[in-house]
Amino acid sequence: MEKYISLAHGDGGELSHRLIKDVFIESFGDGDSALFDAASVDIPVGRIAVTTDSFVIKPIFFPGGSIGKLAVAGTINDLAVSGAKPVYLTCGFVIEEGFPILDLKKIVHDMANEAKKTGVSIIAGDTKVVERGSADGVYINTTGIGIYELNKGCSLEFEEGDAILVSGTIGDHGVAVLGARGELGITVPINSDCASLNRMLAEVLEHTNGVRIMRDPTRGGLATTLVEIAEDFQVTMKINELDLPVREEVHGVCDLLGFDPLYLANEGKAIIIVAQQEKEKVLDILREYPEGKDAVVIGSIVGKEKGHLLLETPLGSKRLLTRLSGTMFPRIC
Amino acid sequence: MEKYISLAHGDGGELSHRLIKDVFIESFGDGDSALFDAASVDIPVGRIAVTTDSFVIKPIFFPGGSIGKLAVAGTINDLAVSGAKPVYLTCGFVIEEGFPILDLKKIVHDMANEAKKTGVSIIAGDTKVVERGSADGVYINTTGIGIYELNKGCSLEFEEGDAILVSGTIGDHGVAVLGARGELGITVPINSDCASLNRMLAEVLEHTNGVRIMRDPTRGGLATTLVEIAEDFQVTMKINELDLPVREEVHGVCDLLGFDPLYLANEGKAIIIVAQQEKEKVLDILREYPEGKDAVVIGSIVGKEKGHLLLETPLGSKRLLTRLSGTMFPRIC
Amino acid sequence: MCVGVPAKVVKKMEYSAVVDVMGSQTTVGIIFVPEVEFGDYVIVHAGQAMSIVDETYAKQSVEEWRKLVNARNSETV
Amino acid sequence: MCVGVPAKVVKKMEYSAVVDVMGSQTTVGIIFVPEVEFGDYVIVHAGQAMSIVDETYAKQSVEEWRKLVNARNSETV
Amino acid sequence: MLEILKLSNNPEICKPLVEAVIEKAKEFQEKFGRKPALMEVCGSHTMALARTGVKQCLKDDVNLISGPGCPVCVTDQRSIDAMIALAEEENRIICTFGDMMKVPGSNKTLLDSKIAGKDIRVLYAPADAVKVAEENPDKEVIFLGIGFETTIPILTLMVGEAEKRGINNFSIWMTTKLVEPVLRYLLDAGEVNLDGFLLPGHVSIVLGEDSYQYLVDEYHISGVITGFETAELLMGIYKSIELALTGQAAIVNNHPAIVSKTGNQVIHQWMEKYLTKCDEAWRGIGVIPKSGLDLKPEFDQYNAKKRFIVEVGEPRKTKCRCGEVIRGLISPDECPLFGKACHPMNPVGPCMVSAEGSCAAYYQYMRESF
Amino acid sequence: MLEILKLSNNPEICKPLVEAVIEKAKEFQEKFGRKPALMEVCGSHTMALARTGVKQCLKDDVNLISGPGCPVCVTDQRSIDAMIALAEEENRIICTFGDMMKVPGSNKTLLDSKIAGKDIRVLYAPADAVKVAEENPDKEVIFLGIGFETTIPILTLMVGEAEKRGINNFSIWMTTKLVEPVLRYLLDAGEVNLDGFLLPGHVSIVLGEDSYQYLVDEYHISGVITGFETAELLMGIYKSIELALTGQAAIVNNHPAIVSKTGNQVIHQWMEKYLTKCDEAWRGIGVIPKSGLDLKPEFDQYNAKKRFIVEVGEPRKTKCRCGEVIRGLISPDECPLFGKACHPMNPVGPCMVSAEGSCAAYYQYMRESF
Ligand code: SF4
Ligand code: SF4
Ligand SMILES: [Mg+2]
Ligand SMILES: [Mg+2]
Ligand SMILES: [Mg+2]
Ligand SMILES: [Mg+2]
Ligand SMILES: [Mg+2]
Ligand SMILES: [Mg+2]
Ligand SMILES: [Mg+2]
Ligand SMILES: [Mg+2]
Ligand SMILES: [Mg+2]
Ligand SMILES: [Mg+2]
Repeated sequence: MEKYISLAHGDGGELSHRLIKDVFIESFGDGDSALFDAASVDIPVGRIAVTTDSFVIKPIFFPGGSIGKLAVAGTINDLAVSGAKPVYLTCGFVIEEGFPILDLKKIVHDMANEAKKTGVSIIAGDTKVVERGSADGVYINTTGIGIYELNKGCSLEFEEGDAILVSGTIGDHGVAVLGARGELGITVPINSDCASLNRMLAEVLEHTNGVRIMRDPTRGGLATTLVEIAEDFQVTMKINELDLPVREEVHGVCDLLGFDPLYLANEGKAIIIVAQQEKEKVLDILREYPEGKDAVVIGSIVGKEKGHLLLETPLGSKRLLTRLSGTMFPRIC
Repeated sequence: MEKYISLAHGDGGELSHRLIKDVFIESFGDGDSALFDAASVDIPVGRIAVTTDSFVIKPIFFPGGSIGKLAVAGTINDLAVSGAKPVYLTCGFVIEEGFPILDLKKIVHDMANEAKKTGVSIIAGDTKVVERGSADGVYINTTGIGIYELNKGCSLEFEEGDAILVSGTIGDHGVAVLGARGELGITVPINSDCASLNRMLAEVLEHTNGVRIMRDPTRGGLATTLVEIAEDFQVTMKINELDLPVREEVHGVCDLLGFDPLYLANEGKAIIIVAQQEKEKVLDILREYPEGKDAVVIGSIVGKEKGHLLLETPLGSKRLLTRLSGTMFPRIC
Repeated sequence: MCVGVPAKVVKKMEYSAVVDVMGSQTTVGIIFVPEVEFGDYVIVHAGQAMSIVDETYAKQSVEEWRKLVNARNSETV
Repeated sequence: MCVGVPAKVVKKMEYSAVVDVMGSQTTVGIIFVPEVEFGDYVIVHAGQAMSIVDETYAKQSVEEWRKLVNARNSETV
Repeated sequence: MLEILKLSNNPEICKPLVEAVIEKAKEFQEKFGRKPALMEVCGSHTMALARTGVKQCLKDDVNLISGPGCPVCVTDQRSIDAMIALAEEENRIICTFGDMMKVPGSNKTLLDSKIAGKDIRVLYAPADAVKVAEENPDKEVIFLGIGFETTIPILTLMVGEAEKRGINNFSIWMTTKLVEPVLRYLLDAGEVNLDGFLLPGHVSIVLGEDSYQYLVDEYHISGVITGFETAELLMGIYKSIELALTGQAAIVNNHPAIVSKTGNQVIHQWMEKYLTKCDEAWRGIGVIPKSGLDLKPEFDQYNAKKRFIVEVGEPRKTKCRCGEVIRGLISPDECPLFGKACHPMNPVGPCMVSAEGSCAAYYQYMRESF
Repeated sequence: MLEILKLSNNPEICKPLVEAVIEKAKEFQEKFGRKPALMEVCGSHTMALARTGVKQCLKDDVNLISGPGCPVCVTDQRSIDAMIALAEEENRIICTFGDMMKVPGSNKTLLDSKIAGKDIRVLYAPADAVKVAEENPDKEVIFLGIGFETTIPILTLMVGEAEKRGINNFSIWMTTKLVEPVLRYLLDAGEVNLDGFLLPGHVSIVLGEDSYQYLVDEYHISGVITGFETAELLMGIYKSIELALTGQAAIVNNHPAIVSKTGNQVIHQWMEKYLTKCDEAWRGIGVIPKSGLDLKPEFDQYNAKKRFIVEVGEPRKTKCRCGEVIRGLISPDECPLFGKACHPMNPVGPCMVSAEGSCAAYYQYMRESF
């Protein structure tokens, strides 16, 4: 087989055919659906969850994962936080001419692995090749379909006093990827948190009551995600700076580069807002999982009109947090 | 609003938020699902069809369409040829820094338009921005979900004598796009055939019997698509050179540039293989639609073992057709 | 490389001409056929007009084919 | 621009040093603090070590805070 | 060291310190019938005071005024326009600190130019600009050299490096600023009444404690050299009020762990070798004689202002009141554009865009609710 | 004209013509006890005979042999390797016809180099190479100038254009071939028995009908100048057999609409101005004296062979039998690699990759089933 991707791998002809056979079907394992324009699959219940994301991360391999693992986990998490059980994934590749086929195989392997671990099937795919200089290695879109198996979900109704939880330390992914880019000249000793959270979140939903909403604070970080919830549902929340779980290494990098961990991307974390009286139960469940072992309460809902996010400083003063606004971050997801 | 896309439009923060609000929700019209990680939609219990494709066409605007129209029609057609009724679409954008927001709006408008015309809803989206030089304008992934409404579909069982139909002239898209690229210095007076075929194909399936398979001969063209069917289902088919519907203009361009219309992409054509006795009925239905007015029979199934595609020349001799093999076509889908 | 289709000159410039090939148009060099006129058909190779088609001869060739074909057809009948 | 975190020198080269900032490492210039030693803490600005932290003074500052705090606490009690 | 760092932000230390400051401030208020007024003259102080909540906690008791401490903010509009114009020419690579990217020029920003395809690079370590020049010998590489005394020495290192490596496509567009001339300007102008200065911890590394003696001798005003952590900030304020209460003027080094009496002598040598004083135009102030540093004539080849001619028109007038904010005459929320037409996504003036700008600090950290 | 074109592929015309040819061929077979053997010496003929099905229809009655007509296929392996090596250097743009991209060099192909990031451009109109040079003044732009008499004149135009525009970063790597010397070689070698040549329609535009007289005078063999459409091909074959039956040698112009008696005189002038005969190495044959054209010494600056030194090792030996295919000694399917190790996706020799190569034509158009 060829060593590098050429334009002919994307022209729909013989080389495309072989690439699909040797790289994708080999790993994803469903020879049949490659025969058809569309995959045909069973859906047991009447409501489904659908999400899509493109992944353009640089570098494509980083401590703790790769664009492949990320592309699967990222979409699984979007389904999981919406209360659905992820069942099917599609993937669309845009590959730059000259990309090493060995790297592509590694990526596809990571995808297959993560899919298997989490029990989802990759049922359809597509490959396009663009000229050298018209992409940066490889971009992957994944679209996920989930089903609502439980007959309870997130209530999306909030009350004053509801607890805001985060399932672990923040900023790990952002900092690990910035370090891996090399450009900043920093060696960071931590891994991306990239992980699929579906089983953990499903257990939370199944075994507790009063979950208001779940979210994965990816691009834009914890602050941006909370601001979105605050605005969308017109609740005011307060989080405590001292309670935020941030690794020392992340603190160090942020200080060196002037970043704020509140705005750094996470790829294996969930925010859960839950009724005050259920928070310990949720924490207990989260902490049973390796991905949730650092779960903590970081704040609470303090009001129901304004749609603001407040940060309480160690001195006890409060300040308003807004969305990430135009910091020029490199591509980290 | 800004005139050009910047990296900050893709960082998940304030500018991303506004772009989604002002460009996507404005056109796609579903404010609600943008609030959630995943869209939640109803689906009749049973079997669904799922397909995904990325679109990397250059130029992004071409006679007869745009990357937006193409991204919707292309995915709708994949669902339609598999016998499903397209209902939901997701879209993932990868945009190059510096891309004009006005162009993005036009593209999104085209998508919304085509979706509306064909009765599908765009329920989830994603936007990533990459540095200048890491993409060529914009790439779009669409993933489609269809439902099997009819209780009949393509049989995927073939018999000797089955007729092979094509719904109109071949090569129009490929030639129109090559012309629009400008690089070849050729002015081509025809439009891409880019169109959604779902209603037409649904009628064929509903009102006739004996449809064996339907396919849309996109990348790789008519020949590659037929070779795939021949191999996948181990049937030998013969098509007649004299019966192939090819516009004179397409002939002319092919002659000038050394291309073969059999391998040029189509984006609004279907191949239908149907029982011999039903072919007239199918033709009648196709010809009622503007997209099917040039539908013709181009050949038939002649054997059931070898999995070959034969072309009969005007002299009556036959030759074997294979997949497109490594011609360096520019990006046309 | 094109072999067959003759290109019709639809606009003549100094060193180049716009030609029509079954409806599509392109510009070709005419340095090698300076005498070419509007309406002439030319044979194009790699972007250059190499020869002007002599339609009288072309028709004669067709007549030759027809003669041979007719001879056979009458034979068969 | 960093303001607070002192960086610990973990490797000294001729004109630069590798420093550790809470576990992450980076290389900084030491042209302005040629006397810096392995184990010293430095204040870094835009990639250059500008000053060596005098730990004795640092501890004195802390003592100052504590005194003020203790004074207040005993007051309150 | 890390324990000290943690202590310096520990609420058990810091909350009592807040109380101590407030108590001192009340004492001052009782004695003088008004709140003590202190000015910080360092952008990092502005940011740290806001981010840590110190400013918020003291807002009823201490009048903390931001001075001309942000290098981007004090840069004259014509200078900003020139830097943006510089990027328009072909075959140039502009290297800059990230803060400059979104500063509004009269017509556009550097970010606009980058989006339009110009080669403009944000460097984390400015010294990398010399490397960029070495790797792109057919391009002119220009570093936008803005900054106060902390950053200026680093510019001299870059010139030294370019000299050493024999690179001749590298130059610096110098628009640097010095602390002393602008403090003198403010004191001479007498527009703002102050009881003391919080002196910049980092600039003082370079200058040293003794360099501020003119404040005491000529203006009879105190200055406390202050660090950036919560406890350090609070102590700096505490000591300033304490001094003001006594009526005595003095320079106090509240950051002795990193600031010496005479400053960093190695840095002084570098600066003397390469630099000479020059007149500089300040936003909202105008030209202050000898208020900046330029490369000495023998280094003209590294001086972008000598290598390139840039023509800019009269700057566009806006309603931005950065000039007054910088001079400490108004607080950001007194600008009628603040938070309305002007916010970080659409900054009207540099004070709203720079990470150290007063308006940005105020917008990001001082709004409890709107 | 378009009606004529349509007629030339109309089965109602062409099917009777096939019958007429077969009848003539049977007549020949009766008379001489063997099938008539004709050689086409034009790659476009090879392709057209295969694509239209003419070769297939006549396979039992006429021995149609492909000669050395594909410019890529006849190029010596060392020459191919040199062109690929040429692309390896920095700051070069290689321009070429698409056919060259996948031709297997001893170690790699131009396509491999392109995938690895070299700037290699396929041009539809070769004259664009001069434009590429103009737009990239800091790069050396080299056009790979392969071809027979139809293409060679276009190379002279490119030099003329570069001269006119004063472009001095443009050159051509000349490895051109002439028809007459190789026909003489084949006839002198006597390895293949022929009853006539199908002479190339396009080359003949340049050369003219009279230029082939040496075939009759010196070798007593006929040649019929033939077009590329189905009816034209069939008439060319028909007339060739007819001549062979009479035992007379003659040159017949079966394509008078575009081929004149003396060829295109304007083209002759261009070629005389720029070109001079040179020895050329042919694949499977070796050097044939004066079998190619090179730029005259006064145009050395446009001659890539004079501007650049390329070193290539001994070509890698393969089991490819292109040399024999080109000389008409074996048909592609007699090569043991054909369709197995060697196919268009993995061509072992140039004959499998060029659009005009015999092996490619055979593979694409002559396999009814496998
Ligand atoms: S709020 Fe904006 S306009 Fe007003 S002074 Fe600050 S930067 Fe200028
Ligand atoms: S089939 Fe392949 S290996 Fe054999 S002669 Fe042809 S090109 Fe060479
Ligand atoms: Mg399809
Ligand atoms: Mg999503
Ligand atoms: Mg996501
Ligand atoms: Mg999400
Ligand atoms: Mg596809
Ligand atoms: Mg790249
Ligand atoms: Mg598909
Ligand atoms: Mg498709
Ligand atoms: Mg998304
Ligand atoms: Mg581009």
